[in-house]
Amino acid sequence: MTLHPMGIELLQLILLPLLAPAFVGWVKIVKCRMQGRTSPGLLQPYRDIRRLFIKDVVLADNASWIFRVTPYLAFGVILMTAGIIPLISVDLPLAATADIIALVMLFAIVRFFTALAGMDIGTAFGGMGSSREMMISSLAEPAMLMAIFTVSLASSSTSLTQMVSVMANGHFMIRPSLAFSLIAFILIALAETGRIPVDNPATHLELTMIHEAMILEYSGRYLALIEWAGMMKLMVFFSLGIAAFLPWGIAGSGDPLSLLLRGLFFVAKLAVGGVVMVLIETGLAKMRIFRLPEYLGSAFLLATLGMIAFFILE
Amino acid sequence: MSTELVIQLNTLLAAMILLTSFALLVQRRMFAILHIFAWQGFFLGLSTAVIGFATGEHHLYISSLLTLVMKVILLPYILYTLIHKLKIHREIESVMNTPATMLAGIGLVIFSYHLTAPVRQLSTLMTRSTLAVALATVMLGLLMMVTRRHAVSQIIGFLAMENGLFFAATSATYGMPMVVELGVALDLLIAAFIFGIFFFHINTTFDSLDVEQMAKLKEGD
Amino acid sequence: MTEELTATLPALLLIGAASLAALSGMPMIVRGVNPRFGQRCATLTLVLAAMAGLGGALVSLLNRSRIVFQLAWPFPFGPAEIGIDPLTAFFSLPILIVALCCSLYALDYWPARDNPRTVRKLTLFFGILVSSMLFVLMARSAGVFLLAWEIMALAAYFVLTTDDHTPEVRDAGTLYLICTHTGTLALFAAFALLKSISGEFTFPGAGSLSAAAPLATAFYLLVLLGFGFKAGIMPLHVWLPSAHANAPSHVSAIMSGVILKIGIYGLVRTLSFFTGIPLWWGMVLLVLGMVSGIAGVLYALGQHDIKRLLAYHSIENIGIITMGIGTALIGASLGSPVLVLLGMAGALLHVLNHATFKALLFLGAGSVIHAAGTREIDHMGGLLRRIPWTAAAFLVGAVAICGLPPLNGFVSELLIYLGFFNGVIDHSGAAAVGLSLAAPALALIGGLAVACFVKVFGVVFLGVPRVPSATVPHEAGGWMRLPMMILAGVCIVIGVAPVAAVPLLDAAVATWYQGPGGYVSLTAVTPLPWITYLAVGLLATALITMLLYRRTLGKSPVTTSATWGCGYLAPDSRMQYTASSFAGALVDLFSGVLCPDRHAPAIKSPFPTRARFESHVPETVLERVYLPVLARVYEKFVPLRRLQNGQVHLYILYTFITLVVLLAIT
Amino acid sequence: MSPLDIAGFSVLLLLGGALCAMLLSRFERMLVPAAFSLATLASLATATAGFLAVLQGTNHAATVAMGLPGLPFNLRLDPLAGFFLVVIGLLSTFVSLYSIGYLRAYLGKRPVTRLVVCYLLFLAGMSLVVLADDAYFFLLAWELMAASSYFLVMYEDEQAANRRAAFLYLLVAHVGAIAILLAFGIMAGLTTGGASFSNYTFDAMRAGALSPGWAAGAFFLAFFGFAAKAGVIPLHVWLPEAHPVAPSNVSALMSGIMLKTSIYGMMRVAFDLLHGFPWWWGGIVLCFGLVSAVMGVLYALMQHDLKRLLAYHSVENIGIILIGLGLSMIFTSFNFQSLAALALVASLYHTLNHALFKGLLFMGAGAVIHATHEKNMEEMGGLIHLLPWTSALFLVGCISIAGLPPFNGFVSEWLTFQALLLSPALPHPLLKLLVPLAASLLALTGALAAACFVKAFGVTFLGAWRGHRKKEQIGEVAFSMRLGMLLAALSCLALGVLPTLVMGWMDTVPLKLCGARIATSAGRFGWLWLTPYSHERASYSGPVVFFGLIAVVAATYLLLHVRRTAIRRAPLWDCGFERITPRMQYTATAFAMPIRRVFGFFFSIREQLELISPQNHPVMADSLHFRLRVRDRFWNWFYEPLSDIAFWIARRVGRLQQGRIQIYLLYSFVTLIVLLAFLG
Repeated sequence: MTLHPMGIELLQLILLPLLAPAFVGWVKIVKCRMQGRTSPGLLQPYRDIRRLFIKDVVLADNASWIFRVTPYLAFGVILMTAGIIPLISVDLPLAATADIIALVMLFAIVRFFTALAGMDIGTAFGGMGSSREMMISSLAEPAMLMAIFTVSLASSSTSLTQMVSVMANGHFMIRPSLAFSLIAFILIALAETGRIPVDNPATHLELTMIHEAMILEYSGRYLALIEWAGMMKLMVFFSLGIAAFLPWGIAGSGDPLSLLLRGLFFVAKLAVGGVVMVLIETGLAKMRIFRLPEYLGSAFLLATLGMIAFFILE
Repeated sequence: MSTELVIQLNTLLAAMILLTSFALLVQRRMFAILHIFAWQGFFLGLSTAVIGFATGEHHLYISSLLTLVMKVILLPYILYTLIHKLKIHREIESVMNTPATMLAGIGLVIFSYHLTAPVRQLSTLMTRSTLAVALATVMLGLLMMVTRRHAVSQIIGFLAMENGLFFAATSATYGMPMVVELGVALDLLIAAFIFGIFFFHINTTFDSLDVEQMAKLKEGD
Repeated sequence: MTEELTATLPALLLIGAASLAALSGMPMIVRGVNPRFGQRCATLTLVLAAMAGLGGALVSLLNRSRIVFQLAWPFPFGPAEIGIDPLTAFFSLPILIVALCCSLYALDYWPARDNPRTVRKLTLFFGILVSSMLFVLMARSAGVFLLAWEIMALAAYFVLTTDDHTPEVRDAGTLYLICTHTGTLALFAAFALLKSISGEFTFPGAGSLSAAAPLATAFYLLVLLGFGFKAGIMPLHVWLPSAHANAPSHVSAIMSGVILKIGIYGLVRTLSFFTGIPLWWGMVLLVLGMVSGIAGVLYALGQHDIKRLLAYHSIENIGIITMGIGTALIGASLGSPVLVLLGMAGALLHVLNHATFKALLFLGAGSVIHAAGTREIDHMGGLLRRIPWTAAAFLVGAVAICGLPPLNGFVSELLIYLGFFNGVIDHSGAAAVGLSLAAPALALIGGLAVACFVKVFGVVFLGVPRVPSATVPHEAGGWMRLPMMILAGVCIVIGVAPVAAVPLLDAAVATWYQGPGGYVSLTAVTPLPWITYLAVGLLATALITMLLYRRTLGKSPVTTSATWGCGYLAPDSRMQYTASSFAGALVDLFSGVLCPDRHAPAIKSPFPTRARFESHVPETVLERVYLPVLARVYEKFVPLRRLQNGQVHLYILYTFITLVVLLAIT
Repeated sequence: MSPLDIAGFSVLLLLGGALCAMLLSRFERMLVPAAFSLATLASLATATAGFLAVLQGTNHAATVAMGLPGLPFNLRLDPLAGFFLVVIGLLSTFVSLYSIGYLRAYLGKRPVTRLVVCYLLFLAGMSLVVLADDAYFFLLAWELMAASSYFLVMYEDEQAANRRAAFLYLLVAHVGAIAILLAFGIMAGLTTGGASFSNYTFDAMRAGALSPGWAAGAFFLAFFGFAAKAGVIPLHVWLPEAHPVAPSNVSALMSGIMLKTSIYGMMRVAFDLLHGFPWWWGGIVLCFGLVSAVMGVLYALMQHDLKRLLAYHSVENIGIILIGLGLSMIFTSFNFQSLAALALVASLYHTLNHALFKGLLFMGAGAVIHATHEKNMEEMGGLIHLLPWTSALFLVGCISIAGLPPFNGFVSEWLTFQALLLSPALPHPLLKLLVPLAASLLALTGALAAACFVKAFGVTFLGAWRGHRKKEQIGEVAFSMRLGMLLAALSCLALGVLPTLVMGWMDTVPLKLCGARIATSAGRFGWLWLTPYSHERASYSGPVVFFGLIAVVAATYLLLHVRRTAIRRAPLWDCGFERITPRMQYTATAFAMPIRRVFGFFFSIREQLELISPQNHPVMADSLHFRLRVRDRFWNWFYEPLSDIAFWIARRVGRLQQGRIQIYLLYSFVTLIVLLAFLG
């Protein structure tokens, strides 16, 4: 018996929002262990979201509809990407909706609206956050594209499912190009998801915050949605990295047992990825904002080197 | 080990050498530069050994050993003691800003690729594709000398250029004759000592190793 | 065996002479050697070398022998070759003669006793200069040529700046150095082009390259620039007046007499490579010659520094020589051997002649300066009675340079004139037009030269002293008179018996031109023996007239008294006509070219105050053309100086950019 | 009726309308609705003609025996011309509708007849440029377009700045026109070498063959000339000056369509008249495109004047169009026809899209200015509450131009990306490496454009009102204006959601120009999926994204609102600071600051901070003045040296003019002699 592709699609759509808080919880646990603190436990993010959902909403006087639509849009868009990125199967009917470039642009929509929402209230914080977010994204996007392009060179496709199947079925090769672009991708992912060393998600210190500054005025279920979307975004970026660079074990048939195994394998990869991220975050300090061009420049450099290495060496 | 794998391994090492070249270009801290330089030497030595293994040219093992001793241990050590003695291990500013330097570096790599494209088509050696990397390493070393203000980092740029030349020799012809390599190694060692003496002199003359100070030597208008 | 010997022996003699000349000054650099002894040694060595070299050159010319030696040692830019052929031998004649004379002259003119500081340098570099000139003539490959050329240029610089305490001398030396190196730069480019035309750095044989290639045109223009600077062809002559004026006189003599000719030699030699020469090459030289000749003599007219004046006459004579070469080139392009022969023989003979009479004049000028203590001719006067020998020798030189029979200047100018007439009669078109314009130009030059030397001789030697001089003028010493006599003798011999020079000229021209039309001898186309008859007749007539005069009228008493002062009561020696006033009319006529610098206060009241009149003809080309242009260039290139800003990494950057550009374009 | 007839009819309608408008200048109040209704109608006809022409894919030609004797006007409507007619017609329909309301503000304040007449002539001129089939007629139409737009820019001519901007525009336009004239001269004069007048038709140029050197000369002259009109950097300087001073409906037309006529010209010359070229032509076009795209958006980020900002974005988008065009030329030169077709379609699609969203944005900017009487966005804010329709429609334009799905800007940028990423197929090793780097620059452009429109929309419409006028005086704009914008916004959405259908329609254009079609590969999976090259390579589905988003957002909303929680409105939290005022909001200048710092090299920036402290104590400052001047570096880099040289030459030449008759006679004499020497 095999599961219908639409079923897997639905499975992924459900899996992502459900797993995302747990993933964030896992990262927090590892981080606390690393820094010698006691951890709040795997389920703490779930409890946070639930608490926020229950709370009432307080809106600023001049908040417009943009401010109110943004959380839904952010949540919805990121949920959609869960249907596009192959997490446990390449046989997704909706995967053709967007290739990897379109996927990046979908994230850009979220960013666009979040930035607008930051400016909607009319506080200095919101504007500052939006301004910095847009600067970071404008520098990160070229690097992201170069990293993606190197991967798509290897499989001569920008379609994610195609990339996964080519990479997972090809024979083993040492590819410096992919190594370079993987490092570049990690650097960019840290920037895009607002982690150390670009942004510190755990602080509300006015001079360092970027993402938090934009969503400072949110409360209640809006904040819950935004937070949840943020968690999902982190996980989606990890899944994207896994699909693009370490796709082994994603492709396969649709029978439930194998699906379950692949799901577990995926979770294991995620867990390892979380540890890697914690290692990076613990090892580095938050950067000054105007050091970021250098940081993202390095990411661009690595991605370009990856592409050059592909042409020169492979 | 199959030939396929050897080629891939060599490719990987070439990529690492390229990466270290870029790291040298953008790194600001003196000791970090030294470490990166040592790593570059390490990859170079390893690559030489791998080629020696694959081609059966056994003198390459000696070259490899020589490289490892010279460039991973001896030269970094000499420079390290120098830096310590002269107390110059603070951050150093480069002339160009980092992103611009990186872009220039990328441009140079592409340029080297363009230059070596005809060679790649003609050559039948298995190392032919790394020639572009070798040339790029030379260029990046030169670029490092251009963009740095500090005499020590300029010297490291110079040594990185030499690494590139060595790599070019192994990838273009499977290494130079042994005598030449020994001679070059000796030259490098002597060069390092001479540089040391120069540093002392520059340091005592200008009270700094910043080569911008040397603009004072210019003939006045 | 004997044939080989006849070819080798003169060549070895010449090479020996050159080496000996180089060694002549060597004793001077030994610290312990007494400079007087050293100077005598050097002179003796140089005389010996000159004798040997003259013998070798003459034999080589008469035998028309050619020989090339390839030096065994490795040399950059291909094999090092030196060789002797008639052209080399012919050009070495003036060198050896003038060097011999100047070396002797120096014994009294620049005695070691009076000049302990400079004599060592002067003597040493004098020998090296002579030697390097000979090697330039013998070089048969670009490397050797440029090496010898550069040694020559530098040695000339050192002898030129002998009196290096004077700022003027240093300035003149710097100007000379700049000009000569600009020329050398052009030569480097030219020889690089030659390599790409012929494929090697050794000199190709006469007529072995085609002049049709575009590269050949570039080569021609570069050579013209390079050798033109050396020879002092008109717009490139700016270094010449000040250099010649400020050097010691015997150095001026050798510079003006010989070094300029090396430039001519270079031009002649490099032009000999080509066949199928286009007409405009010759026309360019002809026009340049005309310009140099006329402008040179005009500038000379305006001068009142005797050595500057002579220096401008060198430009004039170079112009005449250039016109001769131009005529020869026109002949080559029209395929007319007669035209080639007349033009080239005239030019070559004028080379020899100018060397002798100009050296004579400079040596004479040296004696005059020695005697009068100044170079300003407006301060001289009446020297004829004080220094008769010098005056006589100077007169011979003056007559010769004016191109008057029966002295040698006449012969060579006659050949060139014949060339013009021949060309005009036998050919038509642009060549005929050019040549028919050249003849009156040459006549104009001759006429102006006569005016100029009447001025010089008249003002310097005739009349009475204009300024009371500090020292009583005295006749030059024996070592100074002897070389002047020798040179005057040579002038007279060539003037009276030009036939003697015919085989030499035939040989040299035959080496140069190997184009179509075969070979014609000079005797066949010129009435040279007639010159001898004429000269002998003239001398005889003069002699007879003088004897008759002595016999009949010489006994009658002659009274001497003061000049009649038109009733003016207090005539003064300062009321004589000066050099400036003599030339005034002509200078005014040509003021458009000369741009004289005149300070003439108007006389207003009936009882005028003291007024001072000054007229001076500056080096107009230098001051009106070169210096403004250079100033503009300097102004425009100020930003470029920023490139040199002392920053080490920028210097590395320059290297880097060069490397990248080179990689990109190759 | 053939499409050409329809197009001709619409042009005649416009010209006739212009004539009547001149006669009816007495009745302005009637003139405006009548004339613009006529323009709407004519534009619709134009669009229809173009639509049909592209659909049919055949050429319609006609010769009109007008003009000079022996030089009849040649007209031709082929798919390329048809496509541009659609671009022209579609946007001018919307803008004409919009103008009915927009011009009402001018009525009674200043005479509008001139504006109306020039507007109609301008529309006619643009259509004729596209329809012309000979060099003579083309240049005539080109001049009609340039002159009428000059008068439109000059409309409010009482201000010196406006006159200066208009003059600059005229100058650049004519320098460009001269270059185009020379290019046509080369093509006409050297194709067959003869002196016959019939060489001036495009047909003769198509048939002839030029030597490579002359072809390159002709192309680059034409490229330079068209680039001057299109505002390609460094010839863009007139654009940010002229667009803000023109009435907004005119700016919409100029930026939306007029710039596109030069894109049309480039395509016509490169692909049609001069077939066959080396790859470096395309390379140079690509480079110009990249520079224009990146620099255009960077300069746009520094603007506070809403219309200036939009003008710089035109530079950026022209750059993106040129990237596609250049790439298409590169592919063509290496004989990759289907890839060339893809790149060309990307370029054309962006042309259409840019016309629509830029028109929409200019109309929106016009509405804002109309409502607030402000141009500087630092003096706006919070308009989303006051102008709900305008702000929503403007937002659509912003999303489109920022290249975000599911709107149309995304589709064409995505196609351009796909074309760029197909470059590894090229045989040239250097191009393989460099073209992907160009893709990264395009990504940079896209991200910066998003940042710029966050700024534009955020500062103008969000937050609180900063201006001096009373909030209550500001109200929503007239219905016809909203209608024009709404139609444009709907077109943006439609083009973004249904790209497959559009590409199927316009397939004849690449078929004619590049010899390949892409609709078969692009639409292989039906209208739902866009697979430009092959479905394994890349795919995108506009409908799924659009409807999926709506569905997911709606579902989330509904799910969360099963249990309604109360929403409490509260004043903005002021961090304990007592009086929070609208002036404390983040400004546009502040928003752009990080990017200004990062890319500071490209601007000439002068920052001044003035502290006014009565007690002479820096801490107790009374007020602070911050002045910032950001200038386009091209003035220093390019134009000032150029004008210096021009003046230098002019001074030298001026010496020739001595005022003495002998000297003039001498000139004539010398000329005569030179002529005789050369001709004799």
